[in-house]
Amino acid sequence: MELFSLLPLFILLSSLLPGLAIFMLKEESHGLRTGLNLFGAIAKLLLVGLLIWGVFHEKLLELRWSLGPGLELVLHADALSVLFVTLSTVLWLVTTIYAIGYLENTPHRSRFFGFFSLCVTATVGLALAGNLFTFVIFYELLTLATYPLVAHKGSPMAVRGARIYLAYTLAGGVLLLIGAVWLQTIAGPIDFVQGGILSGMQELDPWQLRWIFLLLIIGLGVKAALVPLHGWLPQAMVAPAPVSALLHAVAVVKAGAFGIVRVVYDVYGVEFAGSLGLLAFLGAAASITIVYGSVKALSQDNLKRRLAYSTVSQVSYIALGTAIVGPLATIGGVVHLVHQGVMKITLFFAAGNYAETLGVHRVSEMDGIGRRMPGTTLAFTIAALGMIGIPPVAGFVSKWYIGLGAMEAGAGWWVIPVLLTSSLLNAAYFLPIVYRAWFKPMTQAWPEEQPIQGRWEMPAALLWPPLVTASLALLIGVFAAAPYSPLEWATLIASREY
Amino acid sequence: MIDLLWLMVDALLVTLLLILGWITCASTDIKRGITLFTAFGLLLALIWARLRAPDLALAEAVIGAGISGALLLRAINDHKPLGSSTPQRSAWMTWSINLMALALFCVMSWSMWLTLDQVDSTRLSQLVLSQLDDSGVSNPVTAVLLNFRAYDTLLELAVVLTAVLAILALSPMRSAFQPAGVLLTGMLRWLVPVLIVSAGYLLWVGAHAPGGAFQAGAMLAAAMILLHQGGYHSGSGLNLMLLRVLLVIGIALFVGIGLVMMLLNQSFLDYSPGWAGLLILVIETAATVSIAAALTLAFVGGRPDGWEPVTDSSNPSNSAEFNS
Amino acid sequence: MNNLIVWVIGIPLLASLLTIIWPRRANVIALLTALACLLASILLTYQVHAGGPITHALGGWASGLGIALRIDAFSALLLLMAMLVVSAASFYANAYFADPLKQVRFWPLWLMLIVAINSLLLSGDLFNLYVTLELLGLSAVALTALSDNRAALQAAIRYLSIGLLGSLVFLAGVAFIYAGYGTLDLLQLAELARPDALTLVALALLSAGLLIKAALFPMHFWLPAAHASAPAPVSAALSALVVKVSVYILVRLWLDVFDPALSPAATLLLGILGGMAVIWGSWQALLAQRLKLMAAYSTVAQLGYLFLFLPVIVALPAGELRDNAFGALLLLALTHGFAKSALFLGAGVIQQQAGHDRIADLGGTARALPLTTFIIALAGIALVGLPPSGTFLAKWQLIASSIHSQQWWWIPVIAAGTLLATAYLFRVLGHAFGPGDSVGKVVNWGREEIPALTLALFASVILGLGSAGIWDLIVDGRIY
Amino acid sequence: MISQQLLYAIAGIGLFTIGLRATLLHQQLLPRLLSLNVCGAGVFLTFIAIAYQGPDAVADPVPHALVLTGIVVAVSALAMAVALGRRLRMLDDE
Amino acid sequence: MHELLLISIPALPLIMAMVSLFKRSWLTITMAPVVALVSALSISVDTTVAIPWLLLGVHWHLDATGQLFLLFSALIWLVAGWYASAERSKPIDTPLYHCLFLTAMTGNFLLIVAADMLSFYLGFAMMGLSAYGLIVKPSQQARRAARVYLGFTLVGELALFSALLLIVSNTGSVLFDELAAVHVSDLAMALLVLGFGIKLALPGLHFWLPLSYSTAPLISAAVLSGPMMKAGLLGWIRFVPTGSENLVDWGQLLLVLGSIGLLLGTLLALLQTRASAVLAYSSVAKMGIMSALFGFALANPAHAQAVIAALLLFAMHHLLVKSTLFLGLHSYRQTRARKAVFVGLAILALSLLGLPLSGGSAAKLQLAAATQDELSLLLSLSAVATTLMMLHFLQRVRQTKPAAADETDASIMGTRPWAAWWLLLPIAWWAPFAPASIAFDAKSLLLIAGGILLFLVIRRYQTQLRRLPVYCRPGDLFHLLARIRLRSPLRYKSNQALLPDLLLPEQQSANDAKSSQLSLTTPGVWWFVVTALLIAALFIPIYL
Amino acid sequence: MIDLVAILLIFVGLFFFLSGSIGLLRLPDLFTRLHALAKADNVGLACVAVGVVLLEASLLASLKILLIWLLIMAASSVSSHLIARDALRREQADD
Repeated sequence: MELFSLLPLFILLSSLLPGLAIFMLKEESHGLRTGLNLFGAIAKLLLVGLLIWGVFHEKLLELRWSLGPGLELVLHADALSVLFVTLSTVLWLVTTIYAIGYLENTPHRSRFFGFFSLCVTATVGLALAGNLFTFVIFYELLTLATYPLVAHKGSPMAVRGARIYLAYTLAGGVLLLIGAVWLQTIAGPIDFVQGGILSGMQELDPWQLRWIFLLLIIGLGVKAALVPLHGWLPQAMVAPAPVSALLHAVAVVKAGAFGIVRVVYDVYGVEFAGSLGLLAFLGAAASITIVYGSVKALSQDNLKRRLAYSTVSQVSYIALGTAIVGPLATIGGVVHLVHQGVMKITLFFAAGNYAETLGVHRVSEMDGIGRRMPGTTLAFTIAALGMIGIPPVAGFVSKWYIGLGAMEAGAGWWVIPVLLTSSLLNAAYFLPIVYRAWFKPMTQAWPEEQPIQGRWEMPAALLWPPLVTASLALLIGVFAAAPYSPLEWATLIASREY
Repeated sequence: MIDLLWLMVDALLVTLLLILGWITCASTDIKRGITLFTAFGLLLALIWARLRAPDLALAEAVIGAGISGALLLRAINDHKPLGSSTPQRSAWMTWSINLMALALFCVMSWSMWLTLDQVDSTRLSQLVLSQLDDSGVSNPVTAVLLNFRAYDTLLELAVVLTAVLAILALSPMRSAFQPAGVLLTGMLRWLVPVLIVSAGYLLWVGAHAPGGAFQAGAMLAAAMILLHQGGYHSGSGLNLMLLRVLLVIGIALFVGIGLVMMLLNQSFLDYSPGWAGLLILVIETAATVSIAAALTLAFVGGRPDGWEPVTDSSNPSNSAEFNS
Repeated sequence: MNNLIVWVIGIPLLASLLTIIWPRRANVIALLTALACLLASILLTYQVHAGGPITHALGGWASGLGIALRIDAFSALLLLMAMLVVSAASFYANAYFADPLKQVRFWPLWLMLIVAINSLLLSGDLFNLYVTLELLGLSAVALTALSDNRAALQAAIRYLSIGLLGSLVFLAGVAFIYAGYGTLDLLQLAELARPDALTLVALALLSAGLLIKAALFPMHFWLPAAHASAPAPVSAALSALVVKVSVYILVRLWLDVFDPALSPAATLLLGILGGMAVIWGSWQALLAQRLKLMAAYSTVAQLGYLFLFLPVIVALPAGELRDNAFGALLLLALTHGFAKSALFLGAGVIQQQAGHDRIADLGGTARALPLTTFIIALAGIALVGLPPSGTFLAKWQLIASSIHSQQWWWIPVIAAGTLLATAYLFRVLGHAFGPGDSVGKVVNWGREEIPALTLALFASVILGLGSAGIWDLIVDGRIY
Repeated sequence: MISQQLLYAIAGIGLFTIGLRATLLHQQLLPRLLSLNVCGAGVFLTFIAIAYQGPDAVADPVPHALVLTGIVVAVSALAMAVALGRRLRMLDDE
Repeated sequence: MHELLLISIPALPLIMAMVSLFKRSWLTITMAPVVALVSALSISVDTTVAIPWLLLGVHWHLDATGQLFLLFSALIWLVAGWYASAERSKPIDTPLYHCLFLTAMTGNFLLIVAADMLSFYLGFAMMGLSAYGLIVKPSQQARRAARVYLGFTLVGELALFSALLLIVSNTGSVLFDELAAVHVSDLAMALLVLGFGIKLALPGLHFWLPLSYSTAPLISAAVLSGPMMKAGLLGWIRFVPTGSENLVDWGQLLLVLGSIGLLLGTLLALLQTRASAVLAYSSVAKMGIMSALFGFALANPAHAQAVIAALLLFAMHHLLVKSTLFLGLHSYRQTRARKAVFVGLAILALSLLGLPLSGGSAAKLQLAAATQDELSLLLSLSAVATTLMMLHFLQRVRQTKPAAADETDASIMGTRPWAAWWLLLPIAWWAPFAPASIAFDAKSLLLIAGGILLFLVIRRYQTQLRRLPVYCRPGDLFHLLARIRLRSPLRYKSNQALLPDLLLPEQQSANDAKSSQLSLTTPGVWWFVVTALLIAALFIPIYL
Repeated sequence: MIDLVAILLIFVGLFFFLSGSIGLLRLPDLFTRLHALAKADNVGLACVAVGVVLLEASLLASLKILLIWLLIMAASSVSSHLIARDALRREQADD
């Protein structure tokens, strides 16, 4: 088989094999485990680089493996999947470094990093999935790999949170499965085809397609935390910081959003979905989630829970972007996939640092934290500004494109108010944190303060990741129009979709 | 006229059988039940004879009535109800089971009545009789048992062996009987040789007349049981290895011959033409011995001491570490 | 080796005899036999794949008179799965029964169980099925009674009495068939079958007997007690094979032999019972306090799934769609076999190390017995039907077939079953990951855990990825 | 008039249902075993009734062989059940 | 070369902001405005530079208005920067303040040089948000003022954002020059008015200004009132195509709003007790006039260009004077030589009044000429109002106590800011006009005299008005609204997940295996039922 | 003729069997019943055996029937002795 078509498999293996190897390691062998982790991450990064080059030059990157009649495992790299793969690979590298620092001298690390790599394998597999069947498989694998991570601490709260997480995601998974099977029975094996495979088939009964779309969206909506199905996200905040960083900013939540993008663009085709009146429903759900998530975030005092609700609302931008028919909105939705990932992961890193170094969990305890931990708070501020949509940082770009796309598609009259209210609400719950951190004097002593060793406010492995991702967010924002930037890539995707 | 008479006899037999069956099942006192059951077995043997199935009559008499009866009688004191009155089933439950049983009876007999006369009644008998001569034996039942459907018999022996293995695994031997009165020992001294001889006779006659391995085996077991009851406790003196071989010889020979035949001819248990009769006899003798050993062990109730390699402490303590 | 089909039955039978004569070396004999049978079943499956179904007329007699041993794709794959489970359980038992007393009692009965399973899978004659069912029942009861405590014995007695009743009802069915058709060979029956009153009553009796033995929903009361109280390798074999084999006969009778006589209403009834079994079994598993009891109830549930297939297969038109559904039924049976035996073996390890298997006190198991927890997790994935496992593909196909055959109502049952299965499985894992140290400091790789691991891997990974072979074996490898 | 064959067959079915009913009703092991044997006898009777070809003709040997096997199987099952009951009683006594 | 300079205008302060986080010195804070000043003077007009890869494709150019704005804003940023670097008191002398000072400067310069709407919006947002850091002081009251400012700025920004969306979606491109030809929709116009109106403190949107100016450090107030405020005006000039006809009614609206703003500003200014508050309200008034003038330009597009030009000059003049006044007030508080400073302040006030021979009067003349005397009433009224306010201011200044001892150590005050201020004075006096073009105008002299007279009359009555109602304190409307506590609508205590544990039941005591009694009856019944159903099901097709 | 005598003998045998059964039902306690059964049935059996021998021509068959009679005689006597002894021992144990 031509080497290039094996590339997706190599990318999958580059995190699967180290993961399995780490499982075997004994608890004490730190060096080997860290080495394996980093080797896996860097190897994957290089392979993804090759992948980008391949996709850019229209090389055929596909691998098929038959599991039974009509059940084919397909790994296929197209522009959309490359975007998501790059995002998860880069952020996995950063989060691994952060996790190594964060979990210093804690128990069960082999188990943690094993499942950590499995989770990323699942995410990458999900991104590279070539047909709906493979997508459903990796979607369920992701749930499996993330359950032990959420329950890692083993405290009753963690186990309860994990259980609720599992209940939601598996219920969603079952609905997705039923939808996928139903679709496959009436329309044959569903391959992801640019412009949507169903738009070609006219003889299908529209009402069945609507019901299937509803099932698929509910199934994916659980992970994408659309409103009624978002209950698990705040509960899953009991997980350790790197977990909530990678999973709830990049892997799990994005998997759902990515799924929605795939279903709308590559299964139904956006015009066909529009003609069926599905996008209005999706848009409404997304808008409600955006506003609801922000409003709920207002009232949360626990920092990570507030970030969780903000994730709930931010992820629905992607859904909103996909719900609007038009290249610009697509670009906005797809690019937000990357931007939100980068910004949210910085916020979670920062939250993790606050919890780890000063034992600060609640926003009310964050007075004057800027002085004590300037680096982390700077990163937090940049990311927070990005989330609100202030220009230099990446968040603005996607809001701008979604807005423009909405105007262009004539849906501006409800999309713009949603964007505005959500930006305002974002500001309402992010700026007080920034304002407390920088401008309020330190009122009472920190709950559990770790002494400062060495020159920096905390160990390097904990300090640098947020700074790196914050600067990444800033760079993506500032150099949005640069050749290999996510925005350019999103435009490439949009151009191929329409 | 004659068949009217026969019909009356049959009707009498059937009603007697049904009544006896009903009483046996419905009896609450276990002793009464078992005696009725033995009587039921004997009546059934009579009916087999009436229905032209002499082999079965023999087998029923020896195994159905004899051995089963003996086992049950021996087990009576093992199963004294623990004094707890069994929870009475609600009337509704009993009533519904009776009704359902009746309905099942009607459906089954209706369907049997519908088809029994249309179907040509010969079924497989013509086929068996036509192939009888090259089956090596003249008694059709033995031919079917040990040649045509020899595989069934093999598995049946396996079933017996499994039952015995379970009994051996469960508990040690029962305590032996005290030596019985002089009268019984006297009779035994006469009766046991007669039994052994007649068992041999039954085994031999099986080839061309009703008889065969199972009836002979059961007869032999009856002899052993009588000895056991007479106080000749064979537990201690018995050479264990011999007992093991006895248990195993029946199936071992059967399978051995079957495999050898398979290697010679093209399928399992396919006796080469001349040898069928002899081979069947060899198998039958081995089977008789195995069955006798098995049934005796069943009656005796468990493994003779020394059967298990380690201390035969039958107390469940050593299995403490290994509860359910 | 042309008539492997006989050696598969002959070898364990001879071995069982050998273990009686030579008790000290029983375990070596048994292990060798298990491996030999495994090898034989692999070769057999290959032969079936290459040359199609094999028939072996015992004693060389014509099929009506004598008994024929038959093997086709369906029975070959089940045989292969059985031998794999049996070999793994044998290696596991070798390490599990530390006390030589137990070893001596265990091996002969265990080999007899193997004989029963093999002969049942290969038998092509109705009365022979009765004898093998009886042999299976007795050896299963004997093995259950091996754990020698009050609960086990009561369960064994109850299992024996209901098993005997089932066999007798089956025998009555055989009698009716013989009355109606005059022959006992399944292949001949398949040709002669006609939907008249006697045949239907006979089929009803046969099925009623088998439903008891297969523990379908209302008649499942004996299974949880028996499987939970039996020793671990035995309950693994019971759940994975003994109950499964009775379902095999039922499916064989309903789909192959008496197919023309079938009515969709009857299969619908079985389907409904299957659905109730799925829901009730999963619910009880969720409430079960002990791990093995939970596993037993999950067997009841998983068998329910097998029965769900019947109405769907009957409703589908013959040809590609029906073969897909049949392939999925087979895949589900195989995967459940592996997964359930792995789960029971894992539970056995926990039972021995912790001295109990109460789910509430499983705290710290993940730390003390990491490999066993991994095994239970893998088995759980296969039981629930999550992606890497064969069950996922089977459920995918089941939903697809039920949509094809316009029987929508099975889908919510499957969904509810899957979710309940996740609930009771991850309840266990939740406790295992939780705090506590009731299992003490055990982190070694016991010899016992490796066979369980291979079984679990078979269930969730190998069958998940390599299951394409089953479907193309089904297409040409069927006798009927 | 109904033939002997049918009479005995229906008698057999009768015994079968009597045994079945009793097995399900009895609580204790021994009465249940009795009923099981009666039920078995019923089935065997049906079998032999089918084999009966009238007073003069030779009866069909196949059912005879089957019933013989059935009887031996029944007795081994009985022996095992009795042994189980005895072991349970021994455990209860301790 | 010119492109490089043009790029350096916004880039340099940004770099300096980063540097200032680590090393604070007067050099870092003043170098950027100096370069901007030099480039404003040296770069030839209409040099444009396009950087495709930065942000979403960036276009910068320096046109005439931009040059004018850049020149004077840079001047003020320079002097304010000097003051800030010399300042030793706590809130200003921190790296954070310097960094935010420079970021605000970056935003302002970017705003000026922006040729495309996105860079303009980026500049506007940076300037607005970083100004928050300049306002805030540890005191609770200052923090509240800063919060109010932030709220308003955010609303303003979002309004601008949506206006941008509307405009770009129908013009298709982001450049300003292509904007002129296109008709701006009413909704976009309303949003623009709201967005920049907040910056220009139109009445109703103004109460953040006095609140923050009166509590903020005076240097920040200087910068805020000067370049930042005028940015709002620049925004209007850039975004609103003055030539088109359909904006006439918008023009009238602005005219009315402007005049109301003037009256309101003046009235409240007179009621204030603190000097900075007076200055704040005078800015509100002045901004009122400017928006009125802009409205006038919109109202009659014929001679919009001339009016805009005059308005620009007037704005520049006001920018210079107001900032210098604030800086003067700051140094008045700091230095012992209060007399000299007071004189300086007085001179500046006179220039603002439009005393003949001063920049103010020249601006007024220009305006009168441009508006063909249609607004003469308004202009005269503004002259009188300014006089009143300035006099009141000077009176207030005389009464302000010197700041706390540690802030007034003159020695450290050093000569540099002192000298810078005095240098700035003449420039502020003459501002955008070349000295030659100043003509003598009797009419304005008369107005000033009237104003002084009126002031004296008011001063006599002012003693009775000692107890002022609460809403007269700076940020009047805010205090009214403060009573309404805004409860967050959805704050409910339980943050349980939507699906509590009902899904996963805990340990119910399921009875152990029910095998204790061996009964088969109940299961037997079930078995019978199933068999009966089976038979029935099998028989259905035959008899149906 | 021989058949007539045989049938007569068989009827006499049956009569003895009947009396034995009636004795079993009517007699009050164990010992008397034992007595009745053992005696009556043996005699009955003898008559029936002779009757059948008369019907049955072959020597071998008659010898077998004779052997049967002897065996039953021995068995019934020994078993009734055992039952009586056991009942006696149990009665002494009771009082």
